[in-house]
Amino acid sequence: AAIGCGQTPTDDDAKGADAENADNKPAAEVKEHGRVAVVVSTLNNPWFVVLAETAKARAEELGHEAVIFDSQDNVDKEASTFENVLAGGFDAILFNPTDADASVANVRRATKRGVPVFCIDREINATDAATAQILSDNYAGCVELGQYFVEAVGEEGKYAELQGLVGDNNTYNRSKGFHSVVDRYDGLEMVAQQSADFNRTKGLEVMETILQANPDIVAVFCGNDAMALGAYQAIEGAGKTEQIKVFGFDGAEDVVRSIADGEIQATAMQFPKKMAQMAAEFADEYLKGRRNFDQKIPVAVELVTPDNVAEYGDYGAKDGAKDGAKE
Amino acid sequence: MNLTQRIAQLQSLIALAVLMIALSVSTDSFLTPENGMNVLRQISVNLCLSIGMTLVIVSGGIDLSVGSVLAFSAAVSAWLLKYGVDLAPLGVHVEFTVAGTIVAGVLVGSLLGLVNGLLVARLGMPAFIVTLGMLSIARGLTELWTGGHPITGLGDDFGWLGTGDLHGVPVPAMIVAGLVAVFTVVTLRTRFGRHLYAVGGAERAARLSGVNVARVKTWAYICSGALSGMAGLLLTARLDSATPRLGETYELDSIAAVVIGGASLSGGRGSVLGAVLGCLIIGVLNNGLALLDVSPFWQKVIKGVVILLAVAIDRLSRRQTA
Amino acid sequence: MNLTQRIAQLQSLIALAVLMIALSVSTDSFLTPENGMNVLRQISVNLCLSIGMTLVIVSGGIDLSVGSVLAFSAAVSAWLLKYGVDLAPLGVHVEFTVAGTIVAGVLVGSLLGLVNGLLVARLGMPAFIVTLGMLSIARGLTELWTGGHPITGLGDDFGWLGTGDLHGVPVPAMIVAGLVAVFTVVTLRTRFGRHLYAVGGAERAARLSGVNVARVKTWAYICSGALSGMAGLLLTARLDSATPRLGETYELDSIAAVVIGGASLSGGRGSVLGAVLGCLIIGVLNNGLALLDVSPFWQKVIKGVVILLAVAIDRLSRRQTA
Amino acid sequence: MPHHAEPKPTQPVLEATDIVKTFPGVRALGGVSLRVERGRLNALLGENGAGKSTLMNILAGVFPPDSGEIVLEGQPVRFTSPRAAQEAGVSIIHQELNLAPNLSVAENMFLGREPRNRLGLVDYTRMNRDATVLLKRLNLDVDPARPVEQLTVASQQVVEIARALSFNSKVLILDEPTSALSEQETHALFSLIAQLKLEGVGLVYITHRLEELDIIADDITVFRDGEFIEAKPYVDTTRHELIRLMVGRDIVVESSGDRRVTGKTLLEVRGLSLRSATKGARPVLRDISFELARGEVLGVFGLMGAGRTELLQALFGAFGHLTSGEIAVDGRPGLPRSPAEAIGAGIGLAPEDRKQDGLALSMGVGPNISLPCLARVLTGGLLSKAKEDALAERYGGRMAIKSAGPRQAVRTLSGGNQQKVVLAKWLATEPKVLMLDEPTRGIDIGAKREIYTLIDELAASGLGVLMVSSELPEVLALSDRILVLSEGRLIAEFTRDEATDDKLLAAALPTTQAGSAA
Ligand SMILES: Nc1ncnc2c1ncn2[C@@H]1O[C@H](COP(=O)(O)OP(=O)(O)OP(=O)(O)O)[C@@H](O)[C@H]1O
Ligand SMILES: Nc1ncnc2c1ncn2[C@@H]1O[C@H](COP(=O)(O)OP(=O)(O)OP(=O)(O)O)[C@@H](O)[C@H]1O
Ligand SMILES: O[C@@H]1[C@H](O)[C@H](O)CO[C@H]1O
Ligand SMILES: [Mg+2]
Ligand SMILES: [Mg+2]
Repeated sequence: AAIGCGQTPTDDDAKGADAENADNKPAAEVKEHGRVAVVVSTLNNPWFVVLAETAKARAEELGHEAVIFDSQDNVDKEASTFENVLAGGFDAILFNPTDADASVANVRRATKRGVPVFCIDREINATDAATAQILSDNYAGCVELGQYFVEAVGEEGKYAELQGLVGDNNTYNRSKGFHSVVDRYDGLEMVAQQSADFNRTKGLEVMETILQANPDIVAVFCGNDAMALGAYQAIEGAGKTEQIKVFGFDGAEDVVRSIADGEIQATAMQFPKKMAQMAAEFADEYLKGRRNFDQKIPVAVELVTPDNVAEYGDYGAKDGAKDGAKE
Repeated sequence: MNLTQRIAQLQSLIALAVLMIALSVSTDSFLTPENGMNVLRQISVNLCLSIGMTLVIVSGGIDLSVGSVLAFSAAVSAWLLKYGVDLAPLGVHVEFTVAGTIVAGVLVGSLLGLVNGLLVARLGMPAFIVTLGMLSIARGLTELWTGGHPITGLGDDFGWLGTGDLHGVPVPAMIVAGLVAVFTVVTLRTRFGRHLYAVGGAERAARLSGVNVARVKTWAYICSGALSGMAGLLLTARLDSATPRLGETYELDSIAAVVIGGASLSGGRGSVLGAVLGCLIIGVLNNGLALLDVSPFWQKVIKGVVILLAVAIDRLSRRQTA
Repeated sequence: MNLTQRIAQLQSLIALAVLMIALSVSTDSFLTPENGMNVLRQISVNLCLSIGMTLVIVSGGIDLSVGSVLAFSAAVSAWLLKYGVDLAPLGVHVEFTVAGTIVAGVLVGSLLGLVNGLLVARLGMPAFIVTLGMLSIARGLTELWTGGHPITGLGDDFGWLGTGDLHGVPVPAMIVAGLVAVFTVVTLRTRFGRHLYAVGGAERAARLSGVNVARVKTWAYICSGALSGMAGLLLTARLDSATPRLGETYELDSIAAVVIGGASLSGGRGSVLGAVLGCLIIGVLNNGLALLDVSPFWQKVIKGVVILLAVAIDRLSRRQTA
Repeated sequence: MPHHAEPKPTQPVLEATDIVKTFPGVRALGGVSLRVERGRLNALLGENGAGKSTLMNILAGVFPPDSGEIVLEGQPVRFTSPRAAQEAGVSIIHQELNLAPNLSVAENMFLGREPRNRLGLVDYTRMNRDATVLLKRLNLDVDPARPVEQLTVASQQVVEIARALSFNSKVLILDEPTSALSEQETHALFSLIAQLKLEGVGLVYITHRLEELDIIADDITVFRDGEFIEAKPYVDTTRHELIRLMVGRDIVVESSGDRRVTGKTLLEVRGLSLRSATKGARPVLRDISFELARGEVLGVFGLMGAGRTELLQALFGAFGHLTSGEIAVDGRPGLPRSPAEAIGAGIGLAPEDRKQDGLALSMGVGPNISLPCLARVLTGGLLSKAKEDALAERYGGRMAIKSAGPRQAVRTLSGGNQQKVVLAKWLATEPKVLMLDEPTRGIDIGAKREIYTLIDELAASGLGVLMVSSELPEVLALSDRILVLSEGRLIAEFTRDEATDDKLLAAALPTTQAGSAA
């Protein structure tokens, strides 16, 4: 069974899309070769490059023309891109939003004009705007990660947190998910919480300084893998790899390898490729007439630890192994 | 406006025309009324900032803080609109109308501009550093104010400012067109405007002629702040949301537009109409690259090259006439 | 170095001392040898950029492209180190040693610097715009070169450049200290250095004194490019990875450091030692704010305020002595 | 009230008493006084650095005095800004040009007090009309809407004067107004001064051209080293006494007058032309040929805009490929394409605009002097401070520069001392041919004398000197031969014996009819 892809529409979720169908042409017009826009929040981060390129490749495999647009982490730029895409006559949008709230208006603008929007990875805070949202469950993933954290670190000790971009929804959800578990243990004391912008360089520098102020920490939780890699380097530089456990989020190749090598402790595997492919396939189906999509299709985030690391590769499960999403 | 300025603008105009012709030929979708309106809507925010930037640059300064000031004004005004103010001791709760919100946003921007202006004009600190400091401070304040979360759901009345249209012309474009008209008159036909050029072109001479140099400069920064506030309102209305990262790096686009439009970063030269041309060139370019399906990586390269070309042509031609 | 410059540096020195004393008092961990080495390692990259930035600013220009040039040099040299070059027609595969990689990285940076220099010095284009264009172009090229993916796994020999130490002193800090020494001599004791100050302070007089103004300016940008390349190598070695977004917005930190160190953005004034002080102030501040676990929102505000204060004190005291 | 009954000649319109002003390290004024009478011109005289401009800046509200009293029409005043002074009726023409190059002529003239229409907008029609009227009074015929940067320095100076006149002030200060003016414009200015006196305006006039005093001066005031020396009616003094008062000792002004012995040809110029940088504009210089011999002083005379400055700069390589023709220095041919090449060939040029072209104002005296010849102060490839100081000491000392040492920023020197730094800088390159563009502009009589002696010495030591000067007496006294330029052409040449004021001026006047005897 496909993960999270319950393809029978529930009453609630289908409403938005149905209402739209009523306004627009019935699902009669079939497009075998459409134009698909891949609008991604930023390409300044390999994670999103993978996401965008996979979506594009899959759409092209399915016979469509696909173009990638970079919003450069800027809602305004994203709004302009939407306008341009609509004026440019694209048929569907595979969308990685920059902001859960601010991007809603953009999505509405497109669906109002009958152009379907499939959100990938990041959520928008509206259930009646997008055609469907294929989402990493950041919160749940971090709840799981938090539980493993307590298991691996123990119920006592000082730790630090490196957060991603200030103002980013994922930053917020990951931190919240993690703390929803860890804060219940009074023995676990967070002695530093700093932002390192999802960025490896900053992760390294901020960690070096945190180590200075708090040489006795036993763990660090990082909001993504780039920061985890930077943090690990700082810890290695300080000769404290035995003392401090590093936790990341994403499932980047380097981190998976690092876990296998017994360096980084754990990460939460998102499936960017899987999400992107699914979105491209949905768009394809939409163009061929399908209209009933679930509003939210959560793609579970999986914990990668030394115990199960062998099953994972770069941003996903190893071929043949655990990739439940392939239909 | 003198001859060299006219010529500089002619160059920009030609660059713009070439760009537009090329795009009309190579895409079907460029030369449509809808796309035209898109471009106008898209440049409104940058143009609003660029008017203020023009004043500051003409006065011999620079304002790197416009993007952050935009964000802070946007955050404060969105908050006021959404939640109003509790005047606790009086037991009064004040709601903000759309008009009140606009006033508040512009005021907040002006206030930050005033701080910039006082530091530059009274203390004689370098504008680059003052506004770089403000860039950091205003961004931090925005994040503090919003707690890092966007403020959304501001209502359709307010949204109309950013998304509405009048007879097919986007409202933000009309608002900014009005500002362009006002500031064209201000720069070319008022004492303040002329003093701006005098201060930027020859500060000492202006001072010895009895121009209150510090006051003129301070007002340039106040205007820039106010227009950043206005730009913040337009952007927030367009996005129905004030996010903490709104307007990041906008200073660069705005400075580029003003310089492409013929302004000199050493002061004394530049015009509001030039800024309009500069914004159009950048806006059409962004729009065109998207319509042409150019890869995002190449877009950066091409954008850089076009900025260089636009200014290079301008300088080369000016060199022969100078 | 004349009196005003001495005083400017004295101010920065005092600012630094105050900052350091405050941090030593308020945290246990600041005043440890280990943390000192951390700060040195952390400022190496900014300092490397700031040396070049000093040359450019003294010559009367500015270089906004340092961060992007850093990234492109880093990407190219990491790639060469990792994959070597296939000279297909000759059927030869060339592997790059660490030394060869350093040369390549510095050369790539110099080349982009040369382009900046030629456009500024020969075509007379404004430095702000030229290097803003280059900022965009070099960033785009980096993304094209890497396809948006980091290049990692560069080996321990190369990594030593960024992470190693000699008798407890970080290797990158020692390399940059060497560069500081070299460029202090270059600026204060060579003809090129003297010409740089003359060109920045009085371009026409310099030209009529037989100084080849265009050449002097071009070399300033070449040096800045080369040093950006070097900074890219240090950063890549430290991270064991050349990522496409390496060095984003570093230009602002670097300019801030140079100006805090007493340079004037209108040219003719500034020094390498001043840049060292500026980098130390910024580096100690970043380090201190993190040690104190100040919230990221407040960090931005405080950083902005400190930049303003450092320069304000400098200007106020200079005003009294001038 | 029965005061002022005393039969004083006139009541002073402005009186400054015991003014003290100190700059860091310099006591510029040590308690000086100045009395300006209604309808009379007080000529303020003194050597370079005597404090003349400083006092004028104080009177005009540019900066405040440390102590002392200023009384305007019986009222004690203390101006806090130039504007306050203007509004009180004191206006000034500064020693240095103070115009915004990017603004139009009219905008500059009315800067800070632009006429406005009913809407509160600047009334350009009225402003341009008023400007035209004012400029007419000074015989300057330019479009008031033209940007000032397109005007020659001399025309800019006229604009500056016209602006000051337009204030209808009670007191008008003129700080070396004629230093950039041609004879014609100077005369126009003098007749205006006469008219202003009739209108009852009190004038303060600073000049180093003592011959002007005969025409305009009513009273004189002399400062020396920031101290008040003397004030009296001009008729009660002699030229000789004035110089003694200024310098503190007796001085002979004239050049030695000795005929120089000239050697073989040092500089040969054949068919030198200079195209304009503007496309399609007339050439700036046309087909100029002449020779300069070893030990000779060759004067170049011409009216404003004749192209004298361009001639020197073209020879110096400053215009690159816009210049054509042949030149040879000491028998070695080669038209310099850059100043560096010219310096290499043994040519030096002391330019007329010392602030823009002559000096790096923020650098010290030493670095300014060594700039064109840094090779001479290297030790093992690096600059040697000791050598640089020695060089500055040697050439600066020869010019008797008043400074606190080789590191003092040139910006803080008086105008005359700045000019001496320029000359010292070029002497330090040990040129074969030294070109001097207005070498005594703004220089006091003592320094002038020193420069004349120096020119004599340089010529005697075998240098060739090519000198441009707008001061006829200077050209006549110093030159062995005189070239006259008019509209970019070499129009006449006179030997020292042939040359007279009248002949030179007649030759310099542009021939309006085209195709005069070719
Ligand atoms: N801003 C300043 N800072 C320091 N010293 C100054 C400043 N302005 C003037 N001085 C000094 O004050 C003294 C008087 O200068 P001032 O310009 O008044 O002389 P002057 O009589 O006008 O000379 P000149 O005939 O050369 O113009 C000089 O020693 C000069 O160096
Ligand atoms: N930048 C320029 N572009 C074009 N023409 C110029 C420029 N500068 C000067 N000229 C022209 O060159 C000619 C000579 O100029 P200039 O007035 O400098 O001569 P001059 O004889 O040295 O006079 P003076 O030195 O007394 O002012 C004039 O016709 C002037 O208009
Ligand atoms: O999910 C993505 C990735 O984790 C990335 O590394 C940072 O941004 C988040 O939104
Ligand atoms: Mg003077
Ligand atoms: Mg001249």
